[in-house]
Amino acid sequence: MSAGMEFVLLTFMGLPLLMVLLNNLLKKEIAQKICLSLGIIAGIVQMAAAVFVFASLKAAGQTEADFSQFWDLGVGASRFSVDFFSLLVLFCIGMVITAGFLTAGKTLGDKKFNFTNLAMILLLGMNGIALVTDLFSLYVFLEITGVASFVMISLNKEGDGIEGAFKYLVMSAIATVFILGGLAFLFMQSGSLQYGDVAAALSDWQYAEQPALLIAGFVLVLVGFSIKSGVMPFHGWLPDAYQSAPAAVSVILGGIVTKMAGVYALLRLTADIFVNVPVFNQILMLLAIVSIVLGAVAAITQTDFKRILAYSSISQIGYILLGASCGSAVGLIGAMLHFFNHATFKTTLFVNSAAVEIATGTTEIEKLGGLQEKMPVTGVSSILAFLSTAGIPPLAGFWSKLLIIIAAWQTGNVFIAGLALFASIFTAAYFLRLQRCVFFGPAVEGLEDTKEVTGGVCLSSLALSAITVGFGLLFPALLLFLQGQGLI
Amino acid sequence: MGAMFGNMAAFMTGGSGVNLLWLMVVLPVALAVLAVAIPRHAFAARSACFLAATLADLLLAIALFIAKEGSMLLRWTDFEINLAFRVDPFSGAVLLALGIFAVLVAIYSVAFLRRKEKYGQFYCYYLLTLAMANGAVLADNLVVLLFFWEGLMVTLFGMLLIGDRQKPATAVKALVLNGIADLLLMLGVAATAAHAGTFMMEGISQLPIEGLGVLGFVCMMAGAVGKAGAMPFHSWIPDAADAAPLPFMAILPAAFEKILGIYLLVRITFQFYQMVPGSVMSIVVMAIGAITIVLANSMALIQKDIKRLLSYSTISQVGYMILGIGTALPVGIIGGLFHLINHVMYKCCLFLTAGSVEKQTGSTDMRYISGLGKLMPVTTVCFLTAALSISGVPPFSGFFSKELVFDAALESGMIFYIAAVLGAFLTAASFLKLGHAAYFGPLRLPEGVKTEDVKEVPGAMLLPMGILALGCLIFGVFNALPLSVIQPIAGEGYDFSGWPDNWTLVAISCAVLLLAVGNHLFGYRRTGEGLKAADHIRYAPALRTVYDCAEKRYFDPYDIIMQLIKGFAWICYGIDRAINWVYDVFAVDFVSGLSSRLRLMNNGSVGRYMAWSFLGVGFIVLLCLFLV
Amino acid sequence: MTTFIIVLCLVVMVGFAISAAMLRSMLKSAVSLAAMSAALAVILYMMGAIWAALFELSVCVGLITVVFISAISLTTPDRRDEAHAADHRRRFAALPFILIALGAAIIAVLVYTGFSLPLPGEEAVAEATFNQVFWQTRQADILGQILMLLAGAFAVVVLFKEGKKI
Amino acid sequence: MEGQGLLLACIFTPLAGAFLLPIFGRIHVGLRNIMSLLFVLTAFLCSAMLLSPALSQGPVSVYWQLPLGLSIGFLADALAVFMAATSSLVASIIVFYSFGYIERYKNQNEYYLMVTLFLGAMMGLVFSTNLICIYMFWEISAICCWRLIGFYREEPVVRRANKAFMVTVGGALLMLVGFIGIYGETGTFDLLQMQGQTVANWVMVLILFGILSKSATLPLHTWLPDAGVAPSPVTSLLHAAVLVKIGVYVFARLFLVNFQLEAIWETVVPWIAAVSALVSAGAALVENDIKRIIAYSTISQLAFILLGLSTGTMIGAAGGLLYILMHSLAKGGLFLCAGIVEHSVHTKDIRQMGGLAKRLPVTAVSFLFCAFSVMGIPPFGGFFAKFMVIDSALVGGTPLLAGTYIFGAALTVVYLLRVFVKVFLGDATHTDVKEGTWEMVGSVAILGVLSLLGGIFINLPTQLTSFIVENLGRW
Amino acid sequence: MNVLSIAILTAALLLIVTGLYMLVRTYNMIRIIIAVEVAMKAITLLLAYAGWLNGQTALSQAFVVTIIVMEVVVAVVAAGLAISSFRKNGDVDIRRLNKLNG
Repeated sequence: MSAGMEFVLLTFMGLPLLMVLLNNLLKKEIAQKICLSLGIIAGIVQMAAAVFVFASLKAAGQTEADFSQFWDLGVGASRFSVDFFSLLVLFCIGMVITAGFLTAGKTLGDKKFNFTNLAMILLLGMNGIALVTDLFSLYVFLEITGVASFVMISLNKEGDGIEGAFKYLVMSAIATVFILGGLAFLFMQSGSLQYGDVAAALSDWQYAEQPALLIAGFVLVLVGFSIKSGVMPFHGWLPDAYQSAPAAVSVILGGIVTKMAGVYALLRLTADIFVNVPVFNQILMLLAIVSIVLGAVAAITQTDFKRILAYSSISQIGYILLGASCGSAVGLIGAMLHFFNHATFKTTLFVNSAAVEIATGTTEIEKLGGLQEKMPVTGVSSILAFLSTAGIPPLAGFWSKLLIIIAAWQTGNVFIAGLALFASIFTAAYFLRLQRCVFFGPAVEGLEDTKEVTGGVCLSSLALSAITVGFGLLFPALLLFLQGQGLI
Repeated sequence: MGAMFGNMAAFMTGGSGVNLLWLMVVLPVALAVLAVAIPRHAFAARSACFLAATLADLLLAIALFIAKEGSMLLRWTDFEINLAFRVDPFSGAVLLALGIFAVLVAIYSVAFLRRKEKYGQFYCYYLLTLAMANGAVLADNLVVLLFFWEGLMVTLFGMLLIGDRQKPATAVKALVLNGIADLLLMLGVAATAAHAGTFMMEGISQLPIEGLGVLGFVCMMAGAVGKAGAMPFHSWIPDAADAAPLPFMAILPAAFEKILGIYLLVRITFQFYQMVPGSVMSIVVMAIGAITIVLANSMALIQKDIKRLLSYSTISQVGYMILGIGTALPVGIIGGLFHLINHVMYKCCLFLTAGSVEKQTGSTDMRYISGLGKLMPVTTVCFLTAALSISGVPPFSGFFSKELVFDAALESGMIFYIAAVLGAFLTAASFLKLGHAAYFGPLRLPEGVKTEDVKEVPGAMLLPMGILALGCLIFGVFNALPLSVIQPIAGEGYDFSGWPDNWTLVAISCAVLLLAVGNHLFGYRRTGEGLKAADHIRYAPALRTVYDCAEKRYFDPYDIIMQLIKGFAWICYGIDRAINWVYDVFAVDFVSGLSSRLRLMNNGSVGRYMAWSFLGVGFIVLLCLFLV
Repeated sequence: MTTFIIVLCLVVMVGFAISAAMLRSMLKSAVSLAAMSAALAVILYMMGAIWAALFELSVCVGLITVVFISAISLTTPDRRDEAHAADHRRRFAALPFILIALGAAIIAVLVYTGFSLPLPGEEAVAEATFNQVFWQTRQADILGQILMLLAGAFAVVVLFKEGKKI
Repeated sequence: MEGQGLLLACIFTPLAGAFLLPIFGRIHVGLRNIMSLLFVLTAFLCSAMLLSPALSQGPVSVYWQLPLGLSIGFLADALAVFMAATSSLVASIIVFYSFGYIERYKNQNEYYLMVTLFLGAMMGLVFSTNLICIYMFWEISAICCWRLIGFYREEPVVRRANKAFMVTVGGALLMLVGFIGIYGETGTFDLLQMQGQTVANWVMVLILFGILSKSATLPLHTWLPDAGVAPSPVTSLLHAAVLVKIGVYVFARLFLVNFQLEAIWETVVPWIAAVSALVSAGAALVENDIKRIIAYSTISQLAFILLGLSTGTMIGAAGGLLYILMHSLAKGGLFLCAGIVEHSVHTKDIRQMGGLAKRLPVTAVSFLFCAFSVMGIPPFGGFFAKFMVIDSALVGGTPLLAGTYIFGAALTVVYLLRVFVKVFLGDATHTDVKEGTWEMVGSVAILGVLSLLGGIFINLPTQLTSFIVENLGRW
Repeated sequence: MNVLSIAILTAALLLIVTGLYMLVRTYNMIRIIIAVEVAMKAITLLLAYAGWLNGQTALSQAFVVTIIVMEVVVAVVAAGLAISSFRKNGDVDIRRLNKLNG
């Protein structure tokens, strides 16, 4: 590992921490002014670092790299480690954080300072989730992410933020109980919570001394992470939290946080740990398909922009988990790509909702109308993002969905694959309804002088849309790359 | 590519240089386009062009008639759908007939249409009609036949629209009825081709009427009969009499359509299919003929407008031809064809006389015109000749052809003979009425028309009428002349020229004619008016209701068909709306209902959320116990 | 002896848990929780987890109880809470029965299936001390703890610092 | 091969060019219009120029292999070139017509973008040899269709646009499930690698859902009449040039070129289409909205196309393809005429129209020509197509089917006549009516004349269709 | 038969059930936090026991210590939310937290 790369690796955990310190050490007045720039820098640097590390790994022919943050560690330690997937995820995190900070400028007023602090902690928590290789450390960073997001949701104490945050907190606490309970049971059998050790302990779990404990362990872990990721029927908190969060926070929250806390973890579990536990995958697949269908159906009659997006998230999370639960390489790659795509398009949509909120002061779709002409950038980017969500080619969302469906089909779950694919029609349904009410339909009174939101919001919608389109168009190249890597 | 364009060039020039057969179609079309291209006010130039086209066509037809054979073939598409023309003695004769009538009516039209609007359109459609008719007769390929056959519909529609664009109902009626007939023909052609395995008419001969053949025969026959204007495809003709310019009536329903329809009927029954006398198909065809004769004549009897009366009479005469051909006996076929020639002549002549009356008085309604005989003597003479011919008075041509048909009908079944004789009676009665009312009796003219304005029509109009009237007489006295052309079609060794052999039948026919005269006199005595001479039949106890209904168009097949179609359409519309309901209402309600249920699940209470979660956990645990 | 003390403490824990649930007074619930923590500390001690026991005693019995009590004192002066408390017991009446039934069932199943987790022999016990393990292998957790405390601090800043209303 | 450049230009000129149009629109409106026409015309010219290599040297193709059985492949065989030329020709005329029609409305940039993109999607779909590519262009066309139908932005209009999107996308998704089913069997999405196989019945059902929804056949048809709320050039585009033809084209591509249709479907598909033909024809007789009537007519005529393509006979296949061409020309003309009428009298209810022939002579004649072509009356082009299609039913040995379609054809005559008569004949209801702009009138005249010429010089298109059919190598 | 294992597992399960029961049945935000704490006690117990079982006492102690820190912060944040809610609504009844629904 080259020295440069080692240094760059440290930025993932180091830079945000540095930003937090900077933010608090600077004079308050200065900090108020530049705090958002700090966040943006952190986000962009993180994206750059992810790309750099990826390039270095590729150049060195490695697929992963271990590192420790402060001091060298002993044997059996809980290290940080990056592989391609975590790099992808780190890139997503950087992207969404940047978008969130770009949105924050117009929405947060005097809360920017606290927002920056908390968002940096959140960033650290998420990076930690992406980097750790130990289930217990995973829990620790999960908790950090959780706490930071509770506070961020309730950042705006006048609104419904507290309610959303508290619901999230309660459900999250239950999830924690389940996860830790599961970890305890696993720990009893494996004696360690390193990914590799647990996987080894589970490799022949049916012949273990007490399989019941292992079963209890992975069921509890599964349930815990399902709650965290908001899969049906554990989804109750998710729309409330998304809806009540301040605009900028909901961008980050909806774009990446719950995905990191729940979905990424589940992906890791299926990919690295529960490889030999088909039951885990079967249950996950069932949850996934339920989420896909019901999440989309529930979104159809929602009346709040952000709530629609929340239910849409539930549905899309279902797709990611469906890919993961296939247990095949194609499925996993599909899930990872969908993870990335979902981060892109869902962030776009939340940025759009923020733009609408800034421009009109509401996210109630019944009160909106005909914004396409007044807010062309928002309108077009929301269409692109939604089409990507619905899996309309050639946008990015289609390809990852296709891989997932193919994987599900190839593993013999024909009916589930077909249903998952056809459920896109519900996605199309709520997409069309929202477009009709907000952008596409006739203009409503009172919104005549609405103007496009300029600056960061506009920039981030444009950039994210470009990613969605570009990723979709360049997907064949990606496929060739993956083939070159021998992954598919 | 090159080959394609080469083929196109060949296509446009008719293959190997200029071909007579090809010219029969292309020349009228080209001159039609030319006639329209000439400026509107240059009436003379346009008319000259028009007349030249018909004359050229006649010359070509004569040439072909003399040549008796010839063919050409142009690759049109694969699948044997090629532009194939062939002429044989039969079609040569038909072409000649078409050409003659085309010229005669053209001369008449030029005079008739002088100073009328839209005459250019009429010329154009007329020539196009001629081209299409020629093409249909020349066609040696079923699809080509169908092409020209259906093409006639367009010109028909156009001509009917010339009359009155504000009242397009007749044009629609004609197009719909003809369209249905032609679509049936399309089906018939397809079925016949599938049955025979080829589209080339040359290669289709004496197919048995079974399997697909039944469909092919029936549908093609329907097409032929429909074009000829027999029941039930007839009802547009009387309406057209009101709407279209009169030369149209003379040329299309009276002449071309009859010629074409019967031409095709003969082709079907004796070339394509093997129709045995006494077979089911034969009886069906005869039945159509007989019914048409009786019903159409009954309607003709009560008409009060010359053109309408002539129209119904036209329909009824088709019945004779179909009846004759339907017998499948040589005498019947020859009789039918002979009757066709005669009919075309006298009916053309009758329409032309009616046109003269209309031209001079502005009306053909017998309630307003009467006693024109003194004012228009030549016209009256022409009318009388033609009327005698159509009534079957010896020695006019109609008598001889009718006798042949009677002979064949009697041989095929008494009932058909009775129908034919009844038809003869009604024909005679209606023409007695027409002649009496319009040309004799006290002078009466429509309001605003002065007696001194009503005089004989110009020579250009009299000429065709005279020729046709003369023809009626000549073809009667010298009936060997037409029959020598017709008889070979039915086969070798037939000779029906001269006076009929069966004098009993002649006697009966003459008795029937006398009966008709007696009937007319009886009616005239009762009412004192020639026009109302048939009223005792019209208002006879049982017939009265039937006639009332008929006048209210309860029996108009078009109206019945349209009612049925409308009913069908509403059913379809209902089905369509039901399907639409599934999309617009059911699907939407179902999904939003489901969605609302799911929303109720999230009622905002965190306890509820937890409860759902725990239910989920319980479910997973159960599932796990089941799966492990 | 160890077994006896642990079982005794377990019974105490369950008992206090029930009381935390069923007592109408919030304050008493909080105190019950503290008592639970204390019993847990004893158990941890008996299991050889001395540092953990210490933390449990100091943080959970001490700090958390303080947090609870201050939170309770900040939020209780409301009459409606008493009204809610009225049906409190009714809502929790089923709890002891459920627990007894469930406990009996679990014990029965475990005994019936001969469930047993043997304690390791001396040789299997890892020699590493808490210090070594904690500082040498759990660096990520330590970083996490720091971050968590930071997050807590910011949370306090955001959530508590709103003196205008009070 | 030198044709590859042409092929790529044919596809990507409209696809990529579409996105430049809003930029041109900011510079100058006229420039944008001209460029839009230019892009579409480029597609037409390129496809016309591909005709010669496709006919003489065998198909031109561009191909990149991707993993997972995916590929990016474009193949210009005679069938594809025929379809491409047909749609781009009609689309060019429609774009030309739009110059006059659309100039008074808002959102013109989007309009031209979507129209051009629409055609680009059609070009892409026509030449694609990969199921996923076909699906991709299929969906792009659905998006364009959605935006274009909702062009007027009013609530009911947008609802109908949504309906169209939902139905077609729903069908397409089912079709994609079918495609994945094929993939499950063969391990590839590449059509070139699965020549001559049969598909399982359930896959067939799923694919039919897609095709029938796009080609608006019963019972997935009701979005098409509802789509009549769009501007007339758009409906014309949907009905004539692009959208509904996609379905039948894909049917031809899959089941004439690639897969072997199982015997049962040679009965089932024509019968579904027959019911569709009758029901929609009946509905057309009852409707009073001129565009809805013509839309129902499209549904009815699509059934004829499907009949031809599905009977498994050579003449049927050739007739079906010919029908696509003739119907495109004629139906395009009908809708454009309806657009002129609608612009002139500001209503779509035929009961409130009458006697327009005097005021709109060119439109009336063009309408009549196109109507005759749709009715299948010679010498207009529709006649041959209709005859061949019906003949195929008899060749296939199903006279009852042929009879049903003849009935459908008779209904066609009746309802189109009804429209013509009510709108153009009878008593004049409007006195201040003017013909449309010269672009509009010129466009309809071109289509009317093409309908006529198509019938007279039927040898050209039929030779092409026969060439296509003969080279399928199945008869 | 091992009394200790049975007793600890049973007690842990009972504690978790108690905590969850409390969570579902109570209307008081503070009591919800207490309920979470109760359940967390059980988790702590289980983790410690797991470490004891497989001889990884040191590791399990590290876990427990970390968990305790986490627990405290979560409790503080939860209390903060409860107090904020109290300031806003005047009580800590979660039945009032139902504005977000659907």
